[in-house]
Amino acid sequence: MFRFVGDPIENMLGQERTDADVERLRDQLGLDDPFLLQYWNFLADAVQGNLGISFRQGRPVVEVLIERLPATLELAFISALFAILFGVLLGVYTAIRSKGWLTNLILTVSLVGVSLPTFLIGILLIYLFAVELGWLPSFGRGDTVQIGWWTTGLLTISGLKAIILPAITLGLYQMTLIMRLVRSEMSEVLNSDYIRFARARGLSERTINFKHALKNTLVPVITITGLQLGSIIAFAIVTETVFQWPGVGLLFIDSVQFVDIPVMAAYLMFISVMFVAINLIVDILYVIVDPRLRIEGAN
Amino acid sequence: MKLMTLLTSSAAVLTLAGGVSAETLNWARAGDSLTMDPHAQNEGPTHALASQIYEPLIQRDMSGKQVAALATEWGPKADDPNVWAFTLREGVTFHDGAEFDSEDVVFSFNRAMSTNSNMKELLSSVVEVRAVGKYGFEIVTDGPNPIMAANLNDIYIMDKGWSEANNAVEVQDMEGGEDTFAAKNTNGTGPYTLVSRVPDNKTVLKANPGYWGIGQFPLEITEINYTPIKNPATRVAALLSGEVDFIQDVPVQDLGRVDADANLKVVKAPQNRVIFFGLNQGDADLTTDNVDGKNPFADLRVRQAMNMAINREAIQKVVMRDQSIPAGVAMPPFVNGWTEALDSIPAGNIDDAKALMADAGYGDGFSVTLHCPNDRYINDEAICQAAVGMFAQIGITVNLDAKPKAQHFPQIGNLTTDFYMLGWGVPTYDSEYIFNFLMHTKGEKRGSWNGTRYSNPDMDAKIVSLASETDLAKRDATIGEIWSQVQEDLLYLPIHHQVLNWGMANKVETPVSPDDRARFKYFTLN
Amino acid sequence: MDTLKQFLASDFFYSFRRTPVAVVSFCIAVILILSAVLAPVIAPYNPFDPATLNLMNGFSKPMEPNAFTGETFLLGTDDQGRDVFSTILYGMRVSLFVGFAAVLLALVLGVTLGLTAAMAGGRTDAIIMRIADIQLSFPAILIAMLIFGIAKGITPPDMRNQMAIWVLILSIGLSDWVQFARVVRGAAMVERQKEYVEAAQLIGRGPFTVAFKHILPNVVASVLVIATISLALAIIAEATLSFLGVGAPPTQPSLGTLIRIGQGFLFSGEWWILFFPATTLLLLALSVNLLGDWLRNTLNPNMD
Amino acid sequence: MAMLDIKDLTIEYPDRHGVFQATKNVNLTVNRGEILGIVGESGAGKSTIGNAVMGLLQSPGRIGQGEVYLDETRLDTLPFEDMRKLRGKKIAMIFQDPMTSLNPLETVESQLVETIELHLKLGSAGARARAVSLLDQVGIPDPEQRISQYPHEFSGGMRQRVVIALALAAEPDVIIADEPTTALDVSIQAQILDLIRDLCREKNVGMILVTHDMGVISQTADRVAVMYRGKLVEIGDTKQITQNPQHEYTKALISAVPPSNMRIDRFQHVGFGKEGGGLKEFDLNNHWLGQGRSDEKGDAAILQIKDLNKVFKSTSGFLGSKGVETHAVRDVSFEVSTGQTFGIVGESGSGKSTIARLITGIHKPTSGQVVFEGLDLLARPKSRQDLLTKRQIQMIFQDPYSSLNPRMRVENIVAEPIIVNNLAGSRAEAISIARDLLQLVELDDTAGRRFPHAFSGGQRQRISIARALASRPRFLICDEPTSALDVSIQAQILNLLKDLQARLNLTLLFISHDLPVMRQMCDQIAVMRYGEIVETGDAEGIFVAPQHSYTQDLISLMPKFERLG
Repeated sequence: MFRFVGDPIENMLGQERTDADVERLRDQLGLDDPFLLQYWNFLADAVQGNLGISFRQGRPVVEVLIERLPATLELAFISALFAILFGVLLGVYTAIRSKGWLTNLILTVSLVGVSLPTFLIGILLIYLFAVELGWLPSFGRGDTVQIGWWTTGLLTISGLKAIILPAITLGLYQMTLIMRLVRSEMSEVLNSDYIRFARARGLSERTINFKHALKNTLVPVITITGLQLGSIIAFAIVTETVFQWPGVGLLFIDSVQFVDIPVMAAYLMFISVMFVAINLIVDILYVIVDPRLRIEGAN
Repeated sequence: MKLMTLLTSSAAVLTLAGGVSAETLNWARAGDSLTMDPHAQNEGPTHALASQIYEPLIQRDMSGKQVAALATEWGPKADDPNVWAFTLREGVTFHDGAEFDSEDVVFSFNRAMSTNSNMKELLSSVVEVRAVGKYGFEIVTDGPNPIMAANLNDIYIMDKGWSEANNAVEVQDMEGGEDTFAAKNTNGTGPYTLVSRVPDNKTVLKANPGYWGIGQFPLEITEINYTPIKNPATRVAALLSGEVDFIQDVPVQDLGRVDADANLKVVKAPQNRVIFFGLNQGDADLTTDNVDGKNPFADLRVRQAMNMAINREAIQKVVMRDQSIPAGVAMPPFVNGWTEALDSIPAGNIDDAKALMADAGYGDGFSVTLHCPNDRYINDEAICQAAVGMFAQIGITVNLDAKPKAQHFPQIGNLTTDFYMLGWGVPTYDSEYIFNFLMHTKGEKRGSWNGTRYSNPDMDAKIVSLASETDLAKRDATIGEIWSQVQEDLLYLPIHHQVLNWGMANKVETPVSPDDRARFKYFTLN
Repeated sequence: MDTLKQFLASDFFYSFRRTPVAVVSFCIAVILILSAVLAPVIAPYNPFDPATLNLMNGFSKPMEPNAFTGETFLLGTDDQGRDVFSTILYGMRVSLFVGFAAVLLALVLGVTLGLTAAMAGGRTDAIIMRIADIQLSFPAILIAMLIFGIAKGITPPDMRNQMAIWVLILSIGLSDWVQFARVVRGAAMVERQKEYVEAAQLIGRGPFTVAFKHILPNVVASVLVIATISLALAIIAEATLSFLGVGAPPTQPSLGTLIRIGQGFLFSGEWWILFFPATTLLLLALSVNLLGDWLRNTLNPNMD
Repeated sequence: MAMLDIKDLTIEYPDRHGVFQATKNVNLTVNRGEILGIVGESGAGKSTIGNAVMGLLQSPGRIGQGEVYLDETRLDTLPFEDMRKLRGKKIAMIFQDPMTSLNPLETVESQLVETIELHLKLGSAGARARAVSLLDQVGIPDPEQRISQYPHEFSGGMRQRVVIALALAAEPDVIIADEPTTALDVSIQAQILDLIRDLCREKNVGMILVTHDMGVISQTADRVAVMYRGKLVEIGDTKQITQNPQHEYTKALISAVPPSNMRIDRFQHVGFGKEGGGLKEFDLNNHWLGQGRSDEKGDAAILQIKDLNKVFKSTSGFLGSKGVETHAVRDVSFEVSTGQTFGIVGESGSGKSTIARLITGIHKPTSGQVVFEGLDLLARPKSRQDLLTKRQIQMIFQDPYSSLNPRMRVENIVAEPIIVNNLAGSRAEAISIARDLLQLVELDDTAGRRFPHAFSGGQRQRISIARALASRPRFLICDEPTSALDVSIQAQILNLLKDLQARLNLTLLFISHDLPVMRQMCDQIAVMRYGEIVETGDAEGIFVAPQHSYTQDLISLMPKFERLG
């Protein structure tokens, strides 16, 4: 399906290419092979851990991906953290104080965040915090520190400053989603018999809300949130483009424009792997949180 | 990988918001270099970075003039027009301390002409290269090549010993998927050395203390941090917030804002690039039009009418915000062969155009699809969009199909577009380059970018003759003849010459080079 | 008439009347949708007709005469000399059309698959829901980009402008059906346990009739809520795709395309090119979202 | 003064139509060691009293008037935090459904220790020791081990014991038990009631026992308060109330309770509420219901069940690959004679409802035979006549709130079978037949135009019956048709079913867990346990001389509300 995105030849040969060059390169890359054969070759190589060489950078795709992964994973992690932290906090607050003016304000304002496209929010944040106020950087990761093959921006001041705006941009939508989910699940749990029974036992509101209600709320929240984490990584495409965040999303967009087929294919494989991993983690978390599943598993 | 380790563990590389030390320049542009191997890719940003580290025999200065680099003298041999002779600079060392001599030049030219090289098209007429003593060098061509020097500006010289020691004799085979030592490491003679590099992210250069040009060039910038920033708004924001000091591609609408900023300024100059529309005038019928069995573009009157309909002034004033020079010929003004008369904007107004259309039998108009890139030229999509409105006024309904360059340009080569936008820069500053690619009948060796299906054997013969014509006056005359034929037949509808705008902090002083190449050794700071 | 009276007396309408947010959102949404539908009547210009455009009108400020032509525009003009007010009205038409059509597609697909999963159960159910899970964690915009890429490749070039809109609808619709399927399946599973379904089977109704005549009307509330929220999402998704370069063509811009174009003028002082379309999109999405919110609270269907 | 004193209590629920009073000026007292039963039908306001005393009225409910004292402390005006400290310590509560009363994610230990530590200063070791001893007191075997388990590892009855232990955790003075045994099987119910009664005596705790079940009250309470529509209509000693009721409502209520010790023909005095009576008079020979009856094949068996088995496979796991097998029905055989009522009795999970669904074809049997009027129901129907024969089996469902499609008008619900089976000439005719059927079951003229939500549970059950009649049934399966209904409504519906059977010569398959009801309705009874029939026989014979030990247990444990004459 990559053939529809464009022709890589054009980018690989310069302005001074002749038609003979085009034919030679096309042949060399195997682009004239039947589509299925191309796909088969890709799969055969991928199984051996060989994802090919980037047309654009002339480096092994695996190396390029590994170089870019930390940036995206850190960004996704921080925005997921942001989304979950604030989503759960605000969700719990709005569920407990279901009628207050502040609750209505939070609910309405959070909707503003999902009523504008992500890229616009990112650009507006840059305009406000980088250009007008000059508080935070407008692009990039800041300084990074190397730990093994992993580069992290979370250990330097400039790295931390740099992640704030992209993380908010990326996490805003998920935060709203989680908040609403927590709110509705928690309202339901708060009406359940065991919460009423806990009240009847004289437990404090604090214990009821945070020990009994929240934990039960989290069971369904974990599934949806977990599955949504996949979309954090995907939406990183937009955020990384806006903030010039050197992650795999930006790599993907560059690759689409350059028609760097090996990188695009590898990115899609990466997303699939993420899917499997996320599903696995969600299942594990589920078992940790919900004892009913633990028993079934043991049997 | 080793280099990355070096980079990331090294100290703060990019300081935020203002506070840049006097010698460091933070540089951003839209794209990154693709590889550090100087012969693997013939592409703007790749050469832009390479040219800070590697040097050619002859280079251009900031005004576009050819000046001595690693060669101090050059020219065709008086006794044999097929041979160009060069005198090499003495006392030059590579970054690793190795001495530069003719062996390195021969090695580098052979490397640039090898199969994997992307530069070999520029040297297609070369038969042999040879060293003449330690500091002499000769190029033998298959015929007299009067403009050989113009092809050498991006042929960079590598150290033979270093390449052999590091298994980098072969050019990185990007297409075959190869990763070589030279793709990540450098050893040039240039004014800057590579400190660290993470592709698409950050590249750090430091001034070369052993540079031969110390004293000849300002060399005031001692450190360069280069970051590609893809999104235009982010790029401008980074400049406005002081995070970068120098960006090469300022969106035209933001020039005012940058210029108005107390800490920033905009420097501009005409670019060596012309933008035009190509028309399929050779086929019997068009695939994207609504006229059966006929090709409206084949009618000269239709082409003339369309040429008149393009309101170049409006495009210049509104779409380009004065950052363009309306063009009458598909040739940048720097190019040998350009005259003011050729470049004059076609006379006539909408009514004349309508009359021509009626004359040609298309009084009721027709419809056709215009293919346009949306990420290649300055405001490319907006220009096409404006043109759609202008053609509509003479009854031509144009469907606009704007796409990324990777999807757009193959259509021209594959002849699957009837009507397209193209821009052309002329690194050789000579008309022959334009004729070879755009005017010659499409064939194996020439005419690869000619999507007009125009074929004129007489003109083809003239174009081929240019390559071996040593009498420059005669050659110029032939060029003139070809151009008047091109204008008469209206192969292309020229739109404008692009104007380059560099945005920079006030402390940076530099003119703008017409090839959009920042040569930092010429930069001064105040 | 009777039905209207019943409706006006219902708890549903009472709750609506007593919720100012719902009333205001409803009014804004209706005004915006109406003005989009009536754009050809209301708009002073037709920005989709290139022959009427005068490029020299470009970048006119709102309510100020243009420097070259002297013409004045209510909300100014954009870089192509198009009246921003008219462009917004026409752009909203495109956005709403894409939104409604995509939601309709997602709805039909999601409801059918969700009902099938719930009714068939067993392996069919497991397969459908596993696909839904994969789809859910496989990012929507990525799916949309892939579909867009493929569709662009297989449509003939001269059809592409017209196709772009349909491809948008297809790609957004196809990436959005999961919500419907999950909610409908969940609700239908609950309904299926109810005895009226058994009663219907007992009197001789086939599974198809039971699913669509008996169960479907009972899960309509959930579907309605999801549809409202999906509409807002689809409009935003269209804008995002437009930013990534796979949106509506610039000659027939949607609200999203207008914002994509307008964001280029954020720093340059031509704020109106971004501000008015963005505000319109915000108002539209926000009012639809708030309505959806209120619906969710009022109809209170069980949703995950 | 009594320990708990409720004075003049009025509880209000404001809504858009005004203020609804859930209780009106109720006065009650409870003494130490005393069990006060509050009995009444749904909507009587009995549960809100308990919630009001606990200070746990659900929004927007509020105490409009009145005072509540516990040992001189006025509770209703106590600040929220002070009241919270009393909850669990002084007043405890037991809820109806043990399956939902415990937090599923916390161990029993955690929930017990948390409550004990909150109210008693015992330290964590002390709290745990007390928790274990509490579990021991409520009769949970092996408490040391079981304390660390999660609620889902306990059966329903055991969970209710845990709930009781939780209520007792801080030695409260008063326990409010809100329908503590309603969700439990008969055999478990008796055990829990015994436990509650013993603990009250032993610990000298006062208790309010809220229930709708006269049998429970008569066996457990010392005194009984009878409520009707928010008002306290009568209060007195249990014996006096059950044997010699004074108020008209109490009399009607008592007479509607199916006696466990005898079979009566019809329930009397069932007209205190507004709902209708039995079947309207009609002439079967001229009526639509009488058409097309090819009947009277004598008293041969209309339905024969042979060696019926049903195994459920649960489809869990990825793509439904692996599953667990449950043998819901095992080698079941019985015959039902025309015009008779055949009863199946059993506790939850015994497979009795599954049999109904195997007969109606909702589930496919794993093996066995179902023959109705000589037609093998498991074979593919060969003709339209076969299909029509099959449709002559109809069903009345347990839950009147889910058995009617809420999105359909009542007349359409009733007309649907007529239309589907082509039993009328036109749609209009079908609708008019439907209206007639609705009148037949004593619903008013406008009923057909309305939606189900406009009707009470009893009325809905009448609509269900009308719908069943619309297929011109010969065989009616009643699956717990009255278990969701108040006792007076139950009496009406049972009367209606008896009338129907007599008038239309219907054969009934009556499924219930309620033995006294079975005694009133059935000619033959089969007792089921774990999917098997343990005993079948003549109804009176089963009650008087049960043969199987399980049947004997059931009979001895059923709540006894005996009528003297």
